[in-house]
Amino acid sequence: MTMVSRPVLFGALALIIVAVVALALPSWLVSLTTLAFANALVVLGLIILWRAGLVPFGQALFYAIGAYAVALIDRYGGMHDVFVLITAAAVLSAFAAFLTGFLLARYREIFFAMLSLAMSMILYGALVKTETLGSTDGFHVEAPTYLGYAPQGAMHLLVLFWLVLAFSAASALLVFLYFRSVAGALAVPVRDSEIRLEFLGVSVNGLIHLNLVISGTLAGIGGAFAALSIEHVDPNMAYWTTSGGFVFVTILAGAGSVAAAFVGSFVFEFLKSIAYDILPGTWQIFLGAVLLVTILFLPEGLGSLFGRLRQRLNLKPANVSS
Amino acid sequence: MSAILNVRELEKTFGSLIAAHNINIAVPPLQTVGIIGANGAGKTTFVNMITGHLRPTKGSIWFEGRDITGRPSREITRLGIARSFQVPQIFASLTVLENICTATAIARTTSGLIHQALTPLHSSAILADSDSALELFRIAGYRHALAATLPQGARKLLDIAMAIAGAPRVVLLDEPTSGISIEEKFDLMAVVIAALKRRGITVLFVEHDMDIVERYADRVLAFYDGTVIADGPPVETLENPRIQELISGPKLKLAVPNGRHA
Amino acid sequence: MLTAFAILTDGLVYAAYLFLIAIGLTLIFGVMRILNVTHGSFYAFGAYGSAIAVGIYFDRGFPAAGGFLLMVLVAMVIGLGLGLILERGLLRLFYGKDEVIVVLVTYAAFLILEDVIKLIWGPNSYALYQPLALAGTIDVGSLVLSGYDIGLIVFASLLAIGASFALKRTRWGHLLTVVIFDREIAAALGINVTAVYTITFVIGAMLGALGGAVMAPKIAVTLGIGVEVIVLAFAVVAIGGMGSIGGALLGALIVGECRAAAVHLVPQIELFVIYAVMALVLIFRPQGLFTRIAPRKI
Amino acid sequence: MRQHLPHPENRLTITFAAWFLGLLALTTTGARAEQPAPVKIGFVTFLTGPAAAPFGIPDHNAAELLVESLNAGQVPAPYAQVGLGGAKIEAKFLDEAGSASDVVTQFRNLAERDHVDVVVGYVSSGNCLAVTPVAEELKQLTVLDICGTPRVFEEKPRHYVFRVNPHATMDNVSTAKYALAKFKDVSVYSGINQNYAWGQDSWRDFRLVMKDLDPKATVDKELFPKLFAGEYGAEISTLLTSNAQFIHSSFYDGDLEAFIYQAAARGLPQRIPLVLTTGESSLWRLGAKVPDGTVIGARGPHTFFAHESALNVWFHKAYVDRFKEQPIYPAYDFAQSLFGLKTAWEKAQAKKGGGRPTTEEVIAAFEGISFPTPSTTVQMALGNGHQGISDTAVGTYKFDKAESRPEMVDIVRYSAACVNPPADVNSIAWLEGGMKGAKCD
Repeated sequence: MTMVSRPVLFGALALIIVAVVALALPSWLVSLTTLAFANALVVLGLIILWRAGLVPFGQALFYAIGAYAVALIDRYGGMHDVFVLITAAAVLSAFAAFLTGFLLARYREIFFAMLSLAMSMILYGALVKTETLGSTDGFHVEAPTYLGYAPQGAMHLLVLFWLVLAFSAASALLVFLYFRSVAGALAVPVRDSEIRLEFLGVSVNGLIHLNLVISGTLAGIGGAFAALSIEHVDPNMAYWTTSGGFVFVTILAGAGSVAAAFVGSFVFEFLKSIAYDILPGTWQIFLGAVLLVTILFLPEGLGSLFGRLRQRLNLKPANVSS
Repeated sequence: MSAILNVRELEKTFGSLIAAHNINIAVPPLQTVGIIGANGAGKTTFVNMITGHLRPTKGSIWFEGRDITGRPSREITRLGIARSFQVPQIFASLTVLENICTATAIARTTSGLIHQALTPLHSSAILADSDSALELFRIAGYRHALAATLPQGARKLLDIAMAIAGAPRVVLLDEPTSGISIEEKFDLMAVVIAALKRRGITVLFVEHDMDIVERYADRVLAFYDGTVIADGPPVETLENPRIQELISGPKLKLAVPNGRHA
Repeated sequence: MLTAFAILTDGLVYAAYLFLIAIGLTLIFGVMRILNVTHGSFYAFGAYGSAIAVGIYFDRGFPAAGGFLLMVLVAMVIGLGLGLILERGLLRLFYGKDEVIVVLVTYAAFLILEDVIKLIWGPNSYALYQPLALAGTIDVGSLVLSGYDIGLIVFASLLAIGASFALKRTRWGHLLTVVIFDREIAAALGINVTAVYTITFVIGAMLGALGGAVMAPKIAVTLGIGVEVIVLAFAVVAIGGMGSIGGALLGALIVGECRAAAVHLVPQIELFVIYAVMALVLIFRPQGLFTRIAPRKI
Repeated sequence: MRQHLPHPENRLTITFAAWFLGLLALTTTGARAEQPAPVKIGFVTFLTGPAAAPFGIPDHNAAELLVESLNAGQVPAPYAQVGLGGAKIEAKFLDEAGSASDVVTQFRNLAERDHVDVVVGYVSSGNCLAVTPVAEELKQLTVLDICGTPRVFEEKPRHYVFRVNPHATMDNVSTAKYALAKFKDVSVYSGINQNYAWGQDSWRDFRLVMKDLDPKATVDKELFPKLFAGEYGAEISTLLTSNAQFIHSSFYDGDLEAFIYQAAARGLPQRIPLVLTTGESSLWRLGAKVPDGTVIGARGPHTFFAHESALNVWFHKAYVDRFKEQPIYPAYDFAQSLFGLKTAWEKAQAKKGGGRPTTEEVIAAFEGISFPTPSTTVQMALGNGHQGISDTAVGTYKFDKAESRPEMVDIVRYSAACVNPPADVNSIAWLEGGMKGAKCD
């Protein structure tokens, strides 16, 4: 039992600290963190797939579905309550993941990656074609209400941040527990021997389908929050470079631990804004170099740092993908 | 007494190639059947058809009076037929304990994925079962070793231990001693057969080493060219000169190192 | 009738372009199992190199034929340089790592090279206009075909024939085929896989640069031309079958003709016709049109 | 392994060091009391990617040139005063490349981390639409630069956001009028535009105007190749089989040049003349490649179309001397944006009798003003005085072989009131409604 409760305890502690610290942070940092955590939800989903050896180059499909769901309901649906919007985004992206899952779950390795890429690019094409939605210009997303409460100015940033934080914590906990469930623990075995799993009575495609739906839903919620935090949506959210960015962060974070997704995503957004700031003309060199250095020195990603830290504090290592 | 496994006029063709032809076998419960035959005689094809990895072209397979012909392997596994593999199918990047725990946990959550998603992997019950399984197969010593680092013998044992985690009634072992040094073979088979008898499991095992077959099988099936050319008690079957010539001929070839066994 | 003919030829021209950008990618994937994102950089470097070198060459008024040879030469040199640096200096460190990790490594290298291009050649765009003019035109009814486009088709076909010949007939080709078929066996047969990798990557880089070099006269060589090429080439290779030259050719033809038909008949769908084709092919033949999956042996 | 690392490692450490030093410098300069304190302006434009060459670089060049000249007080009247109202301009450049979320994040950083007084920039309409609400939320004075979409001020009235440069509507109104006058009784025309918002909007506007002015004219081919496609073989054949009297295109730079090379090689523009709404930006590079007789627009009366003025002479000379190349319309657009801001700033300062004006005061002064620019005179007429309009001009291309330089003939000027919707009229509605209230002379 302690094995579960200790990391959870640490997580809860970190959560409270961050939530309080936010009050003192400048608002640019708050909104940067909001966006980072929104994206972290997508990364969390990618980690689930990655543990099973799957890397989609088209996860932006669900990200964009979540974002546009929020934007469209907010604009045309006449509903502005954040919980309605997020729920809608979650349901729609889950459904999309469920449908596409019937195809995707049959694929592995590069073929899985390419098929998901194709699917997201088709959505991209469709969005670019819909001039009524502003085509590539996209459109503005009005600030939502929170159960009737409509915060103003800097407060509205904070409230959104806290909400994202709450969702992140909840998702992190659930995924954490999922990793410790039988189905969750089967991810690594999938990579090692699908045959053995089939001959133990497990439907590997079914298992992957489940993981796809979970990660798709997370991506949808992430996209929803991203839309609310950027206050704008455009088809670029479905473009392959967006998916590439998420994979980038996933590698940076590593499949090592749930917390890694959030730290990794924050570090990435932060590094990016540094890069833009000091190397306006050549920030890509900076990002590329960071990625290379990470893969070289932290092949297991930032998550592995926690692992080492844990050993320092001689805690029992969480047995995610040992 | 009625057979637990019943195979009628089983046939498998790959295009023009006939891999199995007119195979009829009835296996009574708790029998230990040795399957012999040269490479390509159709042994593995036979095993693959029983366990649902291959769909027979003709004929039917009955398990405990139920027709299981052409059912998917995971369904057949759930019904109670397990198998092990020439190349052990274990989870290389997990420890031995995690391997067996996974198998046990799956066996305890048969009602499907959602059930598995809601059941924690580490429960004392699962740990207890897993430990007893490791004891039973004498690999408790490797408990925390990475499966990838195991010696071949231990891999074979772990593979079989995982296969029977779901308490099957029948298990098929595909060359359990392949790639094992002559010295170890007998100890390994001793452990395996003892364990399976203890769990009251009917065994069919594919084997090239005639001494092993003679020692552990109650009955021998000799495959040649996709058909069963002999079916009877070990001693007389193995001493039949025709069998000798058909089976043992290739046996010499086995002395030559062979890609599949390396 | 004229439209049908136009679709056919336009499709062929586009297919030639696609094949030129895909062949290097598929070769590297086939041999090294690396989905090489820097292929876009090879293309861009090739385009810049040829736009500048060949541009100067023509400005000096040297004989036309030499200019076209120079394009190939430039591609060779760039491919050799970039290929060696990347394979020896970077990829080598990541062999044996997860395929996806290696993709990410090439992605990182691509990001860096994007800015390196800017540092070397600046943000302005370059144009290599002479070859199109020199190649002249061919009139077919009201349709005027560019001689250069016809040249592209011929060039791509020759490349395809040459490549398949090299693979089937030459000793080197046989080595490659063995490595493609099974690396373990190749190593067991005493083939120096490391050398094979280096040489393959360099050849792949040369082919990528070649694509850029011969496209340079048609496009404005400017920042970001590599990005488009990557996904396009991926799609073609995925459709044809990863790692198969014939596949790349088939994929290029299918995509080329589909796109041409779309532009002429239903311009509305041009934007995603390629991905629709890709999705369909993957759905019905996951391994692509040209490769067959070996049945899993247990 | 080791020997390959110094490169990225050093870069990392260096960049981190640089960043912290930068921060340090930033805070100290903030603290140091200068007389008067400099006006911090964040300039955002494309420094990387395909949009850098056509927009980002001329934009950035103009900014560099004007900031220096203004700080040195070398700009001719009426902009002779140093910087903005005597306060030197402190420029900070940012890249516009990246996703909308990157752009918005960077905007927030400018406003709240770097505390700039004004943000000037943005080329992409999508980015303009994305940052505008944020600017309003952060009460950040922002002058949008090159982006063309009318939606910015038509979706909602804005308070903190201005756009000096006229929006894209007038480009297609003027080119359509010009095309109809040039090609007598037009009955069929075709269009090729990039498959994204800019191309789609341009084509929609152009067609609406054509419907108003020449109802009998029909569209033959309408093509939307992928943005930055580069290969236009199929499109060109399609157009070659078209019986159109002219071909409309809002292509720019890379795509335009690629299209011209491939089309010219196959004799398309020689057979069917092109109408290029933003063609001006590529003329200097394309030179003789563009066949004479091509109709050229410049998104305003810039470069070839600029009105004679001391300011224009100075700007053109200073730019050419410094960068050894011709200023194209994005450079002029930037000049307009900055001069608009300067005018408003100094008007506000004068109004309060000296001293640094507050954002609110600048906004009050900005709304509705009109001011001279190198090209023409801009009037902040639309969107409650937040959106500028100006006259514009269209011409026919002619390559002067003797001088071997592009030139423009048969230039026709259109007054601002003729090609822009009246205040508080949605531009699409205006076009659909037959351009009511247009005052053409």
